[in-house]
Amino acid sequence: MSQSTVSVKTYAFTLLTLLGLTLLTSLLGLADLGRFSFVAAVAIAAVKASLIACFFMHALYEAKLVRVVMAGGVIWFLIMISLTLSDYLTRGWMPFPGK
Amino acid sequence: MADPSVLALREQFRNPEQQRETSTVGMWIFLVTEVMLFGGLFTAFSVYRMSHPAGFDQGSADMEFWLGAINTAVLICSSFTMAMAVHSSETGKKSRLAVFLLLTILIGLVFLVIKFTEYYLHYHDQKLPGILFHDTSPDAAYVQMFFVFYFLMTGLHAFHMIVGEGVLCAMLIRTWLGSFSERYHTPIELAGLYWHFVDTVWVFLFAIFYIPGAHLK
Amino acid sequence: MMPTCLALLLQGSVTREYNVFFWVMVALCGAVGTGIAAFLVYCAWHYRRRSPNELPPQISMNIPAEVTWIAVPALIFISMFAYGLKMYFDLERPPDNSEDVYVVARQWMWKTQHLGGQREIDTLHVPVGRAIRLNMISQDVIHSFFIPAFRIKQDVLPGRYTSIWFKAVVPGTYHLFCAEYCGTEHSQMIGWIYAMNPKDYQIWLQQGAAEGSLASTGEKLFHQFGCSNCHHFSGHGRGPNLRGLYMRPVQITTGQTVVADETYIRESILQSRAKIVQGFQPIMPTFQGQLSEEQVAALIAYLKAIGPAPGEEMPSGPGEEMGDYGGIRPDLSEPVAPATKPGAR
Amino acid sequence: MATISIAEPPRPAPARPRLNYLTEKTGLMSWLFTTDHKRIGLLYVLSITFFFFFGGFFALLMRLHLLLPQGWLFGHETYNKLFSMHGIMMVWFFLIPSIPNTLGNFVLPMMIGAKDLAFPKLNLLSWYIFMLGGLTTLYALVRGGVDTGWTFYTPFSTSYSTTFVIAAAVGILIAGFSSILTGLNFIATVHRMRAPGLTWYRLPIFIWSTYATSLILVLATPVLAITLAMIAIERVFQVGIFDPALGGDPVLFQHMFWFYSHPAVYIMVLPAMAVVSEIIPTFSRKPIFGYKAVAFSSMAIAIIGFLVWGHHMFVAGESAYAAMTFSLLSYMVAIPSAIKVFNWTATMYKGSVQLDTPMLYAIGFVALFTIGGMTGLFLAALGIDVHVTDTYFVIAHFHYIMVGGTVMAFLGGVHYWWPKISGKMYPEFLAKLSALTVFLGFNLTFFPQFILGYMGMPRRYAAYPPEFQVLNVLSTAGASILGVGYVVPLIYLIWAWKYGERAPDNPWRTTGLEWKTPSPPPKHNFDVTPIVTWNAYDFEAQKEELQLG
Repeated sequence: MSQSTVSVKTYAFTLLTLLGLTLLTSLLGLADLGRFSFVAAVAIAAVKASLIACFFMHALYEAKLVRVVMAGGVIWFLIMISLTLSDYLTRGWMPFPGK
Repeated sequence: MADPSVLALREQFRNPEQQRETSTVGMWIFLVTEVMLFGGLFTAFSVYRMSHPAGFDQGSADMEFWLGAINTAVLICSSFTMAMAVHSSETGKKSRLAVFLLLTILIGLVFLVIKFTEYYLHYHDQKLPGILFHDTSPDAAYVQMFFVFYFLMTGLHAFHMIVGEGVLCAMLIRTWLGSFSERYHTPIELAGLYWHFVDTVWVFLFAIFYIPGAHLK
Repeated sequence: MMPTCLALLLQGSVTREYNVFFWVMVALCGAVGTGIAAFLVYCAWHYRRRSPNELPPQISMNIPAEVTWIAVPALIFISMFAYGLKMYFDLERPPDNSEDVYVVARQWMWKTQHLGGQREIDTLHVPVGRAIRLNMISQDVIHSFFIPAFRIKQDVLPGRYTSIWFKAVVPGTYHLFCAEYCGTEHSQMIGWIYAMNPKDYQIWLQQGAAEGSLASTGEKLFHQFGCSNCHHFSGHGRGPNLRGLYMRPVQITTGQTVVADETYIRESILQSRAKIVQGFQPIMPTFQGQLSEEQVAALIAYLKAIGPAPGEEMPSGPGEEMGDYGGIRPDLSEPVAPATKPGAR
Repeated sequence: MATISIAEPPRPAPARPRLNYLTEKTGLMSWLFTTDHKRIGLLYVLSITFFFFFGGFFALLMRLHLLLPQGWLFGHETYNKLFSMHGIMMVWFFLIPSIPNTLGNFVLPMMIGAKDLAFPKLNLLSWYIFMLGGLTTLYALVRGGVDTGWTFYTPFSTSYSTTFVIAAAVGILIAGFSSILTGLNFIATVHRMRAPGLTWYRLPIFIWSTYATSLILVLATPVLAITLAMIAIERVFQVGIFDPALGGDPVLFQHMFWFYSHPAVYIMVLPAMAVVSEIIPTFSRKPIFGYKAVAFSSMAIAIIGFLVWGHHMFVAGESAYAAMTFSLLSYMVAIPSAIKVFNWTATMYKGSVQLDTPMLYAIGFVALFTIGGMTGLFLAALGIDVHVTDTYFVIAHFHYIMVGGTVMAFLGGVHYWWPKISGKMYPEFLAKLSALTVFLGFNLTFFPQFILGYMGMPRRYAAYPPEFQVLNVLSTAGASILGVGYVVPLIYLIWAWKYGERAPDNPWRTTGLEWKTPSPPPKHNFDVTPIVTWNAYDFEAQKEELQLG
């Protein structure tokens, strides 16, 4: 694989986008969004993370197996966090106390 | 000297292509284990944040917001230089590879320096949970919980950064010894994957620690 | 050993239903298990290798067979799940007329408090035929309140009330165990449940020299610790009006609405700034360390005793004995006489 | 590389014995720094045998103590340390590495026609990390042991236990990384190192199940590492992560612990299913019934196994809706196990069954695993679990799966591949006798515990009410028979290693690439990488080669 998988131009473009997003999320942080500031921050972070993965880590250009491994990692984290939170979110839904 | 790519072929692989692909798959699986490692902390953090939002916002307000923002930009730049290092290893430019590796190491050190100044500032404001913690706000207990997770997660991240610095130094030495070429540069790619992953983790840490309470400052 | 097994079959209201479901499952699984074991032995014998070079027919796929032994177990499992769920909800939803008992667990002993004020260590006297609802909390590690005869078990957590209910059917003494490992003397943290006929229970009540019902103890504490300075029943004190607070949805400053169950009341007493009611200042001092778990339980019993949530019709059963709610403060000094209406569900 | 002199005509090599992986290099250094997957497999066999008998000895001491209702052998403190160390030793230092790291390491590369695992040095590193973890836990044991149980529930483990919790937690954390490395190695190997022509549907079921196990190893173990790290940090810095006074929640620890520990029980049982899925077709001389169903049910167990951990916490204070979800999902995960059991029995139907020792262990596994699995159905039903959780019913349930299942399958696998590992045959009659002893001793030990659990005897009790004594005495009697049943194979296998009769390359005359190498195999398994054109367990295609029919 003598020629490079990703051109320098793409790297530079990704860098600028990431720095822009960092600025955006910082400004959003300073503006008081109340309850949504946490959700917005994580959403923007997710976008930045996927940018890094796709371009810097060549995820778009790798074999299908690597993409499956990446997806597996994300899905398993989501399984853990969603089922754990499902216990905490559904507490108190029962008409009687304590459950 | 024989072509480095043939020499480096491990005997259990049939051809260099199979060796490169297997190593990449192995690295990505390792990164998945790191996702689950940090994932456990993110899960615990989100459970406590959900049950004590006020305390965690108060804790987030005590963070050095601008230092965090600068650190994020610094780490993204180090990711960029690392990507350029991988690019130059692919195109066989050894000198440029060494320069970008050196740049990545230095920017990484800048990140660590900023990080430890932040830790010192928290020590100065008596915000070390368990050791020296003083807080007068109504929900001091939950602010302490916030700082427990702050030190746990950013500490683990800093540890990964230090390991990353070591790996990059090793890569720099091997590059200087000339063991990489256009056809064999897998270790550089794997080091790149690891470094970008550590940067991704920091992106999320910045989002959950610094941003939610920034408007309360 | 046999009599205790038989005795096990009848005691708790849940027990009979539990045993039927348990033994139906044993029969079902036993049949499938022995069927498979028998088939294994049959195949091992009937299809034993006749000659060293024997090559049997290489059949290796039968879609209908596969589908049946996926679908049939799935259906059986769903029905097991459904019935298990029904029993679980019966176990978790206490009947309306259940009588509260406060249990405080600490390393290696159980402390139970009746509404009538009686306090017991490692024992619990209950009348037969009355639904008893246990409000339990731990002072240190996780314990678990387990009465095998009544088929009930519930972990007792530090920092949070957990509850379960039971109703004794047959008078007798039954084991009480701690089922969650809690340290060196975990196996000594055991006790006895005395299910008594209502008459014997009355005699036992009189003997217990209780210094007043739990609610009255709570009332004394309410005044002693100055709660009444801010929480007036007329409704315009510095603190929220606590009349009829129990199980009422409360809007707190962060915008969430929380149901005021025992855990909320306890948390508001001990970590008072955790959940501030909408429209009030966080000025309440924390009582962490000043009040023991038993005193907090007494305060909660008092708050529950001074009235159901306004607008809700008066509950039948013990509600009447709690005194009249027409705005005058109920007199709680004499011990509460439990409802002796026969057949109270 | 030996230089070949051109002048000398290539004479046929003299009939000196071929060098195999055991004789190729000798000496301690060649073992301690080997990167040969077969040798690393043997290193693991030695380590886990040591830990198994250590843990087993503790179990025997506990059973002796429980002969009398008030106990007589130990104080309660020591008894608590015994069951904690028994749990820790058996779970992390025997059951989890027992089949993947020993038989898996040995046989997996040979089954897929590879010279070695994808990352041989990583494989050796995994063994060293395992031993480091083991020694750290042994240090904790020697200094005074740990009394929190293998579950480390907070707040007892973090703020009330006065024993060596940090040392034990760090020891297990280190051993966890050895599992991660092995899992990573297996996944990369199975994906990238298969012989040409060996598609996924031609792989033996052993590879499918070991691959599924590796998925769990890689995805679940890091969460254990971070949870135990939080316990250690909370004890060192006295800052309450799970302490209610600081707003922490002890139930959250249980969530994070069981997120790992339930998939961990599938890490323990899936490799056992893998071994049994090899043994039954071989000794029935028939392909496994419903190949795709069995293969996909291994993957289904691995995946759904991650969604069910809440059934350990039905009474621990989780919300009723969460309990309902976890109960339903627990029944879903039971279906693939049912599929496997039915397919194993169907494999034997109309086969040509030879009851050698491995087959005895395999049939024992299927019978006992069925009982273990079905008692799991009891525990998944919310109504029933409330009464029997945290009692001896649960102890019996998971011992039926761990001891009745995984240990039986491990012994079956060791006997099945013993000719390939050592090049010698084990004594058949003595092996059958010890298999029978293990089966009887096991049932006598653990079946009474189902009744004890139903009657309400809680687990982890150093003393119990007198009416449970008769069943406890039966259980202790069973435990001593079981102990004998385990020691006998150790003795005759060591004897057979040296004095056993030489084993042919394919003693069971079965399919499978690992049987196409000489036994014991050379260092690189295959002189020329085989081209695979036949399906797994295809006796028909290899009829001539195996002189069958």
